[in-house]
Amino acid sequence: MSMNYTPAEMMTIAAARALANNDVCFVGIGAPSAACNLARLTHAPDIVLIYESGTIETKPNILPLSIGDGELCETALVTVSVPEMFRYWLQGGRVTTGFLGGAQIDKFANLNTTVVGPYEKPEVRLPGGGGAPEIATSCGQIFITMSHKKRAFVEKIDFVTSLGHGKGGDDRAKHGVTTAGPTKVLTDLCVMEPDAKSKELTVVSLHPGVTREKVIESTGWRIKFADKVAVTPAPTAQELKVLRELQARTKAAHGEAA
Amino acid sequence: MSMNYTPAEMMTIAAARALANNDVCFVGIGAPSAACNLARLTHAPDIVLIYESGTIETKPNILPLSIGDGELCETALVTVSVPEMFRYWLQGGRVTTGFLGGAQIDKFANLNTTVVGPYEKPEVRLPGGGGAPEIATSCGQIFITMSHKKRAFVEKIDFVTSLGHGKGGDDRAKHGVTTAGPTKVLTDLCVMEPDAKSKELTVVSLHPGVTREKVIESTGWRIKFADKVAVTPAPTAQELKVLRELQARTKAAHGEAA
Amino acid sequence: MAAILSLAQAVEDNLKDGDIVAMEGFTHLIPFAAGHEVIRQGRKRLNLIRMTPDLIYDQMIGMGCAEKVVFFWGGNPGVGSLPRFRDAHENGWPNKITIEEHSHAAMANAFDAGAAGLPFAVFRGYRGAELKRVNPNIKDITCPFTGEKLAAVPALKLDVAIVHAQKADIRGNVLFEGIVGVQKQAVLAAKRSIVTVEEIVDTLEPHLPNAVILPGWTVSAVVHVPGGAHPSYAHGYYKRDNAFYKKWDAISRDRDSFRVWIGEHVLRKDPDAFAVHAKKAA
Amino acid sequence: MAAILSLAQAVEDNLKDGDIVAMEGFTHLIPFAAGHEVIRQGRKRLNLIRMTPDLIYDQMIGMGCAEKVVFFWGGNPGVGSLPRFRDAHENGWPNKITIEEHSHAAMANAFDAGAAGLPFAVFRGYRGAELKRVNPNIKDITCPFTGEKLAAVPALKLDVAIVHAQKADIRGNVLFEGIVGVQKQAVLAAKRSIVTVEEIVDTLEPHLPNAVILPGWTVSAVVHVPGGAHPSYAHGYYKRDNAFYKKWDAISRDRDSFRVWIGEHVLRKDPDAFAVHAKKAA
Repeated sequence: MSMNYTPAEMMTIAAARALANNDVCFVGIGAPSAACNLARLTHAPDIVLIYESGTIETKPNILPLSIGDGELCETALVTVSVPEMFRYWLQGGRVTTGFLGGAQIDKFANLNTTVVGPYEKPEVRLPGGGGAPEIATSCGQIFITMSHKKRAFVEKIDFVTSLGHGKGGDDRAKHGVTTAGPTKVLTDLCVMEPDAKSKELTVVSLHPGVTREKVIESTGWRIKFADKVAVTPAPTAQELKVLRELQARTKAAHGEAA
Repeated sequence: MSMNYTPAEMMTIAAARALANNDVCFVGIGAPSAACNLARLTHAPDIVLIYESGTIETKPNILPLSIGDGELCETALVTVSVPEMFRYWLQGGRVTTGFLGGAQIDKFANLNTTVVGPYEKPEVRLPGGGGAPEIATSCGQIFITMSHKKRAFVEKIDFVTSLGHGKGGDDRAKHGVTTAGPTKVLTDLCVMEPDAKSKELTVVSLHPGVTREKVIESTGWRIKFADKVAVTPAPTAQELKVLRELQARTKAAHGEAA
Repeated sequence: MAAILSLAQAVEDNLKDGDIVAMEGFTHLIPFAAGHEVIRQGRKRLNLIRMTPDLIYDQMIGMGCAEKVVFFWGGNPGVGSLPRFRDAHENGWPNKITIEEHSHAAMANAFDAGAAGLPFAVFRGYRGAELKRVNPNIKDITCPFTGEKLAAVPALKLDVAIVHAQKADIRGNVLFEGIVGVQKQAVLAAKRSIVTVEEIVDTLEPHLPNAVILPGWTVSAVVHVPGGAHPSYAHGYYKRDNAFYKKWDAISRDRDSFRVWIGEHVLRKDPDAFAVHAKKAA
Repeated sequence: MAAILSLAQAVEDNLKDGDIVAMEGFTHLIPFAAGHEVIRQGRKRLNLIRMTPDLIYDQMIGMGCAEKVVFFWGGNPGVGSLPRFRDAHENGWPNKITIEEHSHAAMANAFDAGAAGLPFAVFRGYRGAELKRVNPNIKDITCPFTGEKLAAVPALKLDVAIVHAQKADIRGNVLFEGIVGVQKQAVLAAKRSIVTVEEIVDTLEPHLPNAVILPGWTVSAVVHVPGGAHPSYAHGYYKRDNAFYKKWDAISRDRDSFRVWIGEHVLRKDPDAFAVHAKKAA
């Protein structure tokens, strides 16, 4: 069994494992797309993947570069208009799990993908929220995948693009939101889950070879650890093989178009 | 030129003539359907006919028995869902002319297709408003076709299913309605139009052979006549031929299914 | 993923006495076979939603399945009235029913809002119309940007939707074609759903990306009932039986003749009886 | 009925300085040829609406066509940012632009409400999200039946919609296939519209009753521009030029290289230049 894998691969594989065969996923581009398709190609063959482009139950053979790639439509059961996607499918409550990421996250899993600095005079203008504000509140639960860096895991995010657990405790519900919100944050170092009561993100599993110190120094707040912290099982040979083949096919296909 | 025609044929032909080649019509079953298709088969080949079933730009070869007949879909440019029909097409303001009729009409062309008698304890329970409440206010203008009978043309209707000119004058606009409303009432005796100021229905044309007295005795209010009352041109041989062929085809097709 | 069941099983598993149920189909694809099964199983106190009650609800109302009917047009298209609906509403036979009456636009918007998971629908409707006076489920709402006053109705939230479609595949994905009405919206607005179909195929071919398709995981049960929309029709399969619609008037006008007809054509039959209508036009 | 025109004529007839315009297409069917024509005709002060500004608006903004941009995600998908959009917004080059920022759901609903002739859209959105604080076009609205508080945004009301589609027939009826985004809604929300197409055919065959079709009388002008969506793609015709999307980053990052590219590929070209992209994949 090969133990040569990158932290990014570990993150994607950990995210894939968190998905079940009967999940209906709202998928973003990048790591979430890789994780969802890896799940589909391994333990969750019936998982339903929906992209914001209106492509429902899509089974791409390569990872899309954008959420509107042709591959998504060609392999989908059906493609609906974007208003229908948001009205009947996301808002209609048909998605069990949504994926999000961002430039900044705080200890209650609120996310920022809008600006670094003040909104009117940003230091860095990011692309914007995309579908996140409503994905964050309409999906049954949210998984967040992000590279674990101190400048991303911050005490206070500059802009709340999408609601996580708000100010913690029952603050999410105070916004009239009834869905579970972020239940897992999967990084390249560890897996975090919100504390049952305070909703503060807590490390529940460290990826193989990652120390507590590494997580602490990569996090901008005083990160908490669960009473029992597990070690994430290392990627299996099969997981790595399927993921790498998927990425190789993707690279070849996107290169071809050049 | 044949002068043998029925009052109902005259009504249908008068209604067909009132339509223009660039009209977009929202069509009900019965006389309106015959009039619209007669127009399409004579002077208005490009007229666009839309039925409430979501069938857009339909060109039925026979008249439908219901607004959801297969013929309408088979000959339509496209068929949309019923919510889309009402939201994007009718409410979207894309219909120039809507057709309505009813069990009762008053002098301001308000219509009743709901109940005769009080709503809670009706003397006669009619099928109901159908699409009329919104057709009446969303189409650019409304043509009404009804058989001219004293019990239908009444001083006061029992229930306002759909708004015509309300209480007259600018009452229609007071309901927040900006469309023209009923601009023509075409019966088997005459053509009426609302007075420019009072909006009271006024006879502008009598069908050949119909006397003022006949119209007066067939109307439940003191009907007014325009300063100059025209005589409706009699049906041409061509109009009658096309209408009768259409109705013969319809009869044969609906009999066939028996 | 939808379960592929017998009609009796599908109705037994998914429809309870007192449920809010829509059995939709716009002239086209009306799920008559399912309506007959509901009668055979003797469901009571149903809150029946349909744009136009049509013969299917006339039959169910006459057999005492209904407590309430929500509708916008209660006639027999091109023929006349619905005698059993009127007898129940006006004379309480076989039981009293209440009605909630809307416009076509209102119900279309209410189905749409139900599918969209919204609590209410907004539309430019009912202006100057008297239904607003007699139906408390029609309210005003003001645009927060322009101040324009619009109409609001509650979204339709169904316990069960029952519809008929042309095809399903073995995973329960359902294809609708032709006049599609509010069938998709009804299923998406419902907690549970039954779809009867003309055919069950391995896969829905050819692949049409924008067809009207419901994924199997949005449907509770799929049932193979060829001819199951008769006397309504199935685009691409068989035509509407207009003659039966005309004949219904005489059958339904009289309580006894109605009961005799139901005895013969519903109570002593099963869903296979519909196959003859599919075959007739094939 | 739509007029079948040259692209230059269609843009000249339908797009004025200062117009509110949406040039839509969701990754797929982005009307690049039309965007280049707008640049050649030197339109100014446009209020540019697009879900994702993409390269098409980056090019137009860089050439000074824009006064305002309404969007929900302003990046180059899978690549990075839109340098000209950022330079205009942050540094006022070549002119200052203002932005109005929404979520994807908000814009989808706003297009839908525009097509439906409503003044505003209602959705369950922006809960706990900070855009509400900085965008005055996001308000609360309360359900009159349940008391639930929802979000409202103004409907999009466009002067002009410009989209690309696969096919039109000689009467100007337009067929969209694949990822259809909000193209139909944009045209229906606009006073005037231009549709560039890969092909003009006699009739849209085969007859698919529920296809995504806009009747010719809802469209102002249809223009035959094969390849007109390049570097975006046309389902059934040619693929997305992902390599060009990646290359754009370097072209656009620098004001001079951007202007050189526009001079060579836009100002000194005409719509026929797009045909090569259609041919390449045929």
